[in-house]
Amino acid sequence: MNKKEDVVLVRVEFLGPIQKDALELEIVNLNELAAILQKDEEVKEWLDNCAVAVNDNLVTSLECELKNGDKISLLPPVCGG
Amino acid sequence: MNKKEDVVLVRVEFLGPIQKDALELEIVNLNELAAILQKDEEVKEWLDNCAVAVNDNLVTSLECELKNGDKISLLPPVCGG
Amino acid sequence: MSLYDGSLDVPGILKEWYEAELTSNYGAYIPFVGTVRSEDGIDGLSFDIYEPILKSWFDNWQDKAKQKGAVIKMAHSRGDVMLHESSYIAAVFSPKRRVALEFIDEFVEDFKASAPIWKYDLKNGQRVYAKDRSTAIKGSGILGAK
Amino acid sequence: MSLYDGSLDVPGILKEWYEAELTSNYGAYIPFVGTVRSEDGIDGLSFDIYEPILKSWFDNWQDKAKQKGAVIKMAHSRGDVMLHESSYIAAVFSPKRRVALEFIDEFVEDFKASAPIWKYDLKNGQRVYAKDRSTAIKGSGILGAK
Repeated sequence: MNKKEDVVLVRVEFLGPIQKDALELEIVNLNELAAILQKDEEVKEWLDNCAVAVNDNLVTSLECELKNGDKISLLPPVCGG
Repeated sequence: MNKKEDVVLVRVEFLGPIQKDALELEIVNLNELAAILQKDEEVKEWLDNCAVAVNDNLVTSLECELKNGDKISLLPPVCGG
Repeated sequence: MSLYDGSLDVPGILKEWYEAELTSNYGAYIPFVGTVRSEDGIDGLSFDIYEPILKSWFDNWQDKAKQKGAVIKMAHSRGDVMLHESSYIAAVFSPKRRVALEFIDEFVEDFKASAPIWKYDLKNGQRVYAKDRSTAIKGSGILGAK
Repeated sequence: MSLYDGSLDVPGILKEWYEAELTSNYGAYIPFVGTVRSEDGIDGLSFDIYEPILKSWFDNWQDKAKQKGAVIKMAHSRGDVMLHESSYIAAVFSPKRRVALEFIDEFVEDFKASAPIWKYDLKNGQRVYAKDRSTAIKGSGILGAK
């Protein structure tokens, strides 16, 4: 019974020095995202130092349900100025 | 036996808001100056809050011998900026 | 908050901000200007900015400033900024000096720790992420292996 | 250190100092600008300065700055400065931001407590010593009655 409107498609963007194109993923929470990215050789090394934003709001826990169309951003260590 | 060269003449200047002309005094130390100024109605009220400089160096004790030609300045409370 | 491509016109920006607040009755104006230093043989620096989060971070600070009767301004460069050019200006205006002196310090430090801006060294024609000088944003690491 | 009759040309002075140190390889430049606020119905402020002691006070701070690889600049007005005009600019240049942020704070506070400058309110055509806002220089009172 997979109705069309049940599909949760989110976009994951990698900011700054992380050399990786955005991903479109069908996931419903950040735990799923963590599991996927921990297997990604290009991104793995960044995860321990990356902040995460959902729709441009920083989140500090994985307990975050995702809705269709959400934008997730990974922010590696910063140095403005 | 008052030889001319024994005379110690100092100039006392009153800075900023103290409305008083400079004095020329024959004194050999700051204790004498304190005694004189404490009897001066115009200056008396300022003394507790005035800093004292001898030849443009701030001094923090009365134990200071004066030489002929010394310049003593009284500096009332400040507020630059 | 203003972002510019390339280096900042520091005298022009300091003047613009000063004149903009001239009759706002602020007694203290404290700009902080960051200029690219010659070190480690770099030719300059380069910056990436993620604007949406920078804007909300800045707006949050502006609210904090407002609560103390102060106002903050900020300018930053995007892209390349060469040696002895400036890439960053922050400024606080406040009625009294203590608020401004404390605010500029807190603001600049939090900017360094939190603003979503990435710095690269320009060296031998390469653009190299300044990893060692960068700071993980507070709360980082939630996606890492437990 | 520069003293001016009347108000300061803030944009001009900030620009002059910035350009003077452009290639000195300082990473941080922090000016503090003091502007006359409208309060208590004043028309402006007026200043007396005792230059010899101001100069030695400033030179002493310049030495302290030098020991930290920094440099200080200062401009102040003599005489009358009207509402929303500026009477004071201090600035620190240093290689790194922490030294400059701490130095500008310490310098401005000691300036307020120690610099031999007297402030008067200009009000109803009178020049009234700002006694309540003034601070006795450290070590004051030695001539007072015991």
